[in-house]
Amino acid sequence: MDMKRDYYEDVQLFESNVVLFWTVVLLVFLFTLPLYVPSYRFSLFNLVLVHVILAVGLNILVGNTGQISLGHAGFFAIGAYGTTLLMTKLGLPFVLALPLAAFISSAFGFILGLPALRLEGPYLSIATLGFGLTVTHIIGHWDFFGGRTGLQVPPLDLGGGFILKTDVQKYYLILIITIFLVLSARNLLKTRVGRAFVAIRDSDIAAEVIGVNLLIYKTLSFAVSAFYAGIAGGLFGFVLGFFNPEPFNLILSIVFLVMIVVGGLGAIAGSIMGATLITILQYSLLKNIKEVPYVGPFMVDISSRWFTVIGLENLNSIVLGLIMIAIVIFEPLGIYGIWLRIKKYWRTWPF
Amino acid sequence: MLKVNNIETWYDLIRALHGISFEVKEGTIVALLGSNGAGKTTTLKTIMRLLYDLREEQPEKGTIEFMGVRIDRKDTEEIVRMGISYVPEGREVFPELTVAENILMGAYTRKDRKGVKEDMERLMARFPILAERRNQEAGYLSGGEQQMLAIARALMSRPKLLMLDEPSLGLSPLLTKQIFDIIKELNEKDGVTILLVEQNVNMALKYAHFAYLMENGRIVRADRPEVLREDEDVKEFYLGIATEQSVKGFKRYRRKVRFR
Amino acid sequence: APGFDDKEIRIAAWGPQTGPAAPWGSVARAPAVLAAMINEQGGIHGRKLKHFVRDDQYNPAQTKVVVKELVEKEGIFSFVCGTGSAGGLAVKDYLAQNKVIWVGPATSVKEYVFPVQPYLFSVYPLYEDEGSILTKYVIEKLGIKEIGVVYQNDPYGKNGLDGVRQRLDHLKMKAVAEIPVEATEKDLSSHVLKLKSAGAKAVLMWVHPTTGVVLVKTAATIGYKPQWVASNTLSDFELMNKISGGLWEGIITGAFMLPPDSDDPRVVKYREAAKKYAPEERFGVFFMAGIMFTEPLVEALKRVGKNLSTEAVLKALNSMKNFQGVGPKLTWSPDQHQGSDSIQIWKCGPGGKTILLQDWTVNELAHWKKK
Amino acid sequence: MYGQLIVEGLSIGACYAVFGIAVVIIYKTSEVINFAQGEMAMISTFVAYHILNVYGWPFWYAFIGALFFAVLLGVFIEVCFLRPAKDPTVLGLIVITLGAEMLLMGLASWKWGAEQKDFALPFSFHKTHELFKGVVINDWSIAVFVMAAVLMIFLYIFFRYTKLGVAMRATQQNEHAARIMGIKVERVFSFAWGFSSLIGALAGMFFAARSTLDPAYMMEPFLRAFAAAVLGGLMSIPGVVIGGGILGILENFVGFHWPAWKPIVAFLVIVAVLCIRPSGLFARHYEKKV
Amino acid sequence: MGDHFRVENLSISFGGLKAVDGVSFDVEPNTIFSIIGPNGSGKTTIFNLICGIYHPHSGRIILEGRNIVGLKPDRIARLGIARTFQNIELFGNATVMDNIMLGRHIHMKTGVFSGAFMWWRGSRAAQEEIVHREEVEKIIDFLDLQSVRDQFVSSLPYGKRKLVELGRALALKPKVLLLDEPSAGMNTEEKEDLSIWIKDIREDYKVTILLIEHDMNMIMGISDRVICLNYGRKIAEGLPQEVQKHPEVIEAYLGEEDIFRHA
Ligand SMILES: Nc1ncnc2c1ncn2[C@@H]1O[C@H](COP(=O)(O)OP(=O)(O)OP(=O)(O)O)[C@@H](O)[C@H]1O
Ligand SMILES: Nc1ncnc2c1ncn2[C@@H]1O[C@H](COP(=O)(O)OP(=O)(O)OP(=O)(O)O)[C@@H](O)[C@H]1O
Ligand SMILES: [Mg+2]
Ligand SMILES: [Mg+2]
Repeated sequence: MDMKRDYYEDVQLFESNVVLFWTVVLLVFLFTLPLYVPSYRFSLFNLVLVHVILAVGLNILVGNTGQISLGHAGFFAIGAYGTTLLMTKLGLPFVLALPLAAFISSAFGFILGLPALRLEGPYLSIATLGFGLTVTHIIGHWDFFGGRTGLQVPPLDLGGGFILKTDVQKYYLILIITIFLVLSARNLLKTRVGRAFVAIRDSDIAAEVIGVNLLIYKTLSFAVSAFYAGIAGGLFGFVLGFFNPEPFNLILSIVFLVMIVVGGLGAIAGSIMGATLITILQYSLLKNIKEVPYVGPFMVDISSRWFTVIGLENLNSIVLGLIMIAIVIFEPLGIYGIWLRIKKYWRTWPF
Repeated sequence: MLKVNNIETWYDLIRALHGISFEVKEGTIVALLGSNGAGKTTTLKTIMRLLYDLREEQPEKGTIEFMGVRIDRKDTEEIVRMGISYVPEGREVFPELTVAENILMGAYTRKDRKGVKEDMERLMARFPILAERRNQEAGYLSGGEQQMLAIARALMSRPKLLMLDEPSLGLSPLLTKQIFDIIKELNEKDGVTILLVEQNVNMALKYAHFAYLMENGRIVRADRPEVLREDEDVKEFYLGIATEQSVKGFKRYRRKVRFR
Repeated sequence: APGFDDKEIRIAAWGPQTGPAAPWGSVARAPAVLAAMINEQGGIHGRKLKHFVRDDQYNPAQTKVVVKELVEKEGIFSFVCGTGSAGGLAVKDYLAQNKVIWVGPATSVKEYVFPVQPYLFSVYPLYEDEGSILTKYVIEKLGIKEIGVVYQNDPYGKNGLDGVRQRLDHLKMKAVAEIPVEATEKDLSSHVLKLKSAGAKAVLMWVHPTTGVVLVKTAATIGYKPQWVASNTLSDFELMNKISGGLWEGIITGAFMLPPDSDDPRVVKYREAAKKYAPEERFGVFFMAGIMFTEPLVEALKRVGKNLSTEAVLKALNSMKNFQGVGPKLTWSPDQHQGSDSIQIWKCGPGGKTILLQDWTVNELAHWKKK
Repeated sequence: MYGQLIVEGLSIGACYAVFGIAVVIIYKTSEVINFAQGEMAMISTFVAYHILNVYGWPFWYAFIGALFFAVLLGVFIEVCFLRPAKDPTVLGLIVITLGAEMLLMGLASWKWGAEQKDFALPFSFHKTHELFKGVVINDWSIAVFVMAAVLMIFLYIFFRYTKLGVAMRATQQNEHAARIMGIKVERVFSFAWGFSSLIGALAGMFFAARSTLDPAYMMEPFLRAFAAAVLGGLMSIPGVVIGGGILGILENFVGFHWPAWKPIVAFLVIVAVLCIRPSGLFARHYEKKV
Repeated sequence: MGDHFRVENLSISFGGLKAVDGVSFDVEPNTIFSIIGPNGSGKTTIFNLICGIYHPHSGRIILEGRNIVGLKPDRIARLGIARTFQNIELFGNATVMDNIMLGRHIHMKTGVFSGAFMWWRGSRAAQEEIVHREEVEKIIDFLDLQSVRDQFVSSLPYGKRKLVELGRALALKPKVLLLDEPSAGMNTEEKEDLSIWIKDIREDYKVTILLIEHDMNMIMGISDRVICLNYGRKIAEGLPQEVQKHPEVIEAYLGEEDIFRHA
């Protein structure tokens, strides 16, 4: 009985050499991506990465702490506007403006966390939804924020006149930030704070009785999640170059929620997969199907017979809706669940 | 009346029941005993087909017959309508319905309004504490009160077969006795057949006509209570009459060593 | 890719084809009809026009993705139309960097033309000018002094409001009510009651068509009957009259092209073509606007001749003087890319027929031309 | 003016309330907020439009046809999309309704195009009756009031005193236990979805008559109705109706004095109310006992 | 009166119902103090009052000379009171290990930043994790939970879950441990094991135990003092044997027949 276990095993970054190997492979692939993919794809990839950051943060709140949020577009907007305005109005450098904006966003997260102390389910969703709407509404009514016209984003200056211009250059910056934030989230969830979040989700009474302060941890969860959304928003501004309040609408908040549910609640890998899949599908699934040889004319024919040809683009939302439904129906844990199954299958293969 | 034939049940990749067969004869009280995690609850749930949403084909193998009809592929609702009533583990009352509404839900399958009313009054008389709390949300009842409510609710459907999962759980000694008396009375007066899962083996063996012992998802003994009561193993592990004190003592010693 | 070769010239438009903003989408599809017409006649100096439409759901993030893909994968010579101001502002610098021309954005955004963007040529009259001209008409021709304004809370609405104010300031008057509205609002009783209680006898609207319909319907329920005056966005009388249940009759709007139901041969030609190449499309104001925004590009391509290049087309566009298709007279110069300064005034007649109240009018108060 | 504001506020509020009731019925049986509710109503209204304009049948045929379609649609969505979900979480179910929303919205836009359509009811808003001096009420509002009142009374009694009504509540609280009671849970769900879709379609047609009909026209009313339902307390039918009324009046008053704040005032007030009463105005807050 | 742990004149009512009505008792350090009483007599409610889930309408609860009434549950936990629940309140979607680790929450310090920066073995968070995991592993060993260490608690059978809950409460290293029907759902053998464990816990952890039970064998076997409640009021107090013979207790709680032959 004196065989001493090494408990660091439980929490270390790479559980085994296999994991380490595949992680390195993945990283090498991500960093060499511009070699294989044409550069115009990178505005989409940048969006994917931004959404990954946000989804990881949102999953901490929704998946791990069990608090629903329909207002994350609001934090996203605070991040975007905060970063841009801190740079243009106060002349702060990017490296300061981005984290500062994220902290502002997380302060708002803290405030929103306060009513969340007593609310749950749909009541909480309406409160957060109201928050999201209010943020964009105020931004849209205040000329300081560029009103409805929007804001021009300044050049992405990393300091010392090192300016990132192209999408590929921005991709590297965002990729590094994403990797850092994803691993931080994973660390956080493995330690005390992360466990306290899970405790609140599963039974808040029991959590309190073992000494978890609900006030602190619920608001903290909102704040952490809003911090991620803030960083994501700040980067989103640079991906776009120009933005107005319009994109930060309720639909976006809902799409974020869809990403993590479809990806897998409470799983970091799930958020990554969900954000990637949903973003890519949203932007490219069955788009311009009319121009595809063979399939296009066939669909046009069907459309003109039973539907309308001008509405053919809606196939995107129809099929995306069906995919969402199918994933949730067949795997309650989302894509992450499917992934686990594949892994399990391969482990026992060929038996 | 109820015939369970070699059933197997799986939780995802874990097999919880390894081919269980037993029979409940009409008009008897049958006890299903066994230690923690033996699979008693799983057996009852399989009979009620409550594990359906885990896996469609549940039980995976084997058959279950009730009054000569196969029910292992029938829906829970239909099984209930055929006359099986079930008191689940952990009460499972409707927390935000009042006590009265909870009891009424027990009679959901019944059509005779007058009979339902009478039965309800009879039960209320039996459990005066429920009568007192009539219009309170059931979720606010104490643990034992909820247990009473769950039993009362199950009785409302006037079942042919009543399956109870640890009915004495959390009840005071006095009430435990009363519950067993009620079970006995139901069995003798109303001719209700009873399948009983119990940890309180003393009590169960006192009231049952026949008992099955389960271990790790298998049935290991089946006999009349009188016989089981005299069995050495049963005595030691289930009735708590340790024959070899030293074994226990050793166990305790070992644990203490490890703990320090 | 330069966006053209010996056989074809590739043009493209983005616009919402799906989602809540999809009603605006027909503008982006219309150039295909013009392209088909031209191609049938053998193209422009032997080159056919190829038109791409991309759905961006009115979301600048999507606009950026689809525009980059078009430019870098398909190779686009020039964009036309292009709906949605945020999307346009997000890509205009990118287009300029890649030397892609953009003619006739389907919105009037001041940032597009002030200061001059070398690759961007605007057709759309400024909402400000429209506001000023309409207000003048209401005060001088209709003799109404109590004017209320309902404006959408965005650049479109606010520029319209500025135009009204410009005219009223000039006349030393004041609007009796100025009410902002969000495009998504569906219940406008309080807005209408406020107009009524302010005593507005004419109400000018820079709003979404649906908002306009709800306003008019709501006013009818409480028996409030001002003279409604609206921006050109609400001048699709066939549609508006139908969806307002006939209440649109008598409403006055601004407009910047010939009515789609006109007998003018230029319009008839397009209407016939639309029937042939896009039978499903309703030939309404938005659809025809899409054609109109493309006309000047086609004209410039024709003027350049066989030796096509971006520089040549830019030169042709920059030297365009008083060109008139179905829209207003267009004049561009290297330091002025706001092409039009005039609008017409229409009135909705019985059954959604268009009545021309006032032909092309210039806003004499416009200060942008003086600069 | 204020009299008229109140009448207008109440009538739009009643319309929100009717739609909110549709939301609540599904919530009461399955704890799911149905985000497809608006689109279900939208597509049902489009069916009525289609019957009227393409087949040219009289209004009442179209009306009944649309309601019938709505019931089928509700049941269809429940049976095909929600029921097969294995071991679902509430959020999972919500995502399914979101998927259904996108599906329906896409289908409607594909079939009927994105352009606005007209849809009229026989209850015209042109026809007005004077209540007091200077305060008028129109037929549309009267019809909405009647509809809201009838639904409220009927459903209040239904959920409180009928066996099926109590069974629906029981199903929400504990689906497994409900099965054990012999409640046909599947049927309860189908019933709830069908019924809710029917009520939603009713409200949808009234909304369409007030504004215009297009594939996106129910998004905003859905949000308001959801808000009204939460304000009233989601579990309480009279609460929803009163919540709708409060919301309508509040929005109209704020809209009259500070139009710029109208779109969000409802949400701000609701957050304030929820801070004090975490389960809305009229529902009792159940705190789990340990 | 001792100042270790004491309850004075505690009362609470729900609506018209007096769930706890003027109950007082005094617990000596390092003893096992049992509370019995018919169903609905207010036992669990007393626990809820002690750990701050409900606030009493009157009365005081003294822990080491300090009145803890009005404090929030997490404060009370930090002062050294841990409990288990009658209906099991575990964190179902976490492993046994994590559940018990959560019991160490108040003894750990890792915050958001140090947690997020757990990049290598020497980092503060990792060091703390290692130390506390060792503690937890001892408890897992003690309660014989090795075999289910990494399982999710939602898939454990009832009896095992009760043990995990006990382990979680132990991990707090409390001064006072409240156990609400810990033996419910266990068979006789397991109950005996549990009795031994509870005694061990008292000795090894030097903890005061308040125990609610319906199993008279267990009560008689391990408690130092017993009180009996009925309708929220204390009807008897004393040594186990005394209470067992108390006529009111017999009438309200035990019933006439002697079914505790093995006591
Ligand atoms: N949801 C589940 N997922 C996975 N395994 C489960 C699940 N429920 C039960 N099991 C496993 O199935 C086996 C039988 O459990 P069951 O609950 O039937 O036991 P039991 O005899 O009723 O025990 P108890 O007396 O504690 O109630 C146990 O080993 C348990 O771990
Ligand atoms: N939050 C509450 N609201 C209303 N009534 C309550 C509440 N909590 C407890 N009660 C009532 O107070 C009484 C005492 O409940 P308590 O849970 O303390 O009983 P108990 O002694 O633990 O019983 P058991 O042995 O059955 O667990 C019960 O009648 C219960 O209905
Ligand atoms: Mg069991
Ligand atoms: Mg209790």
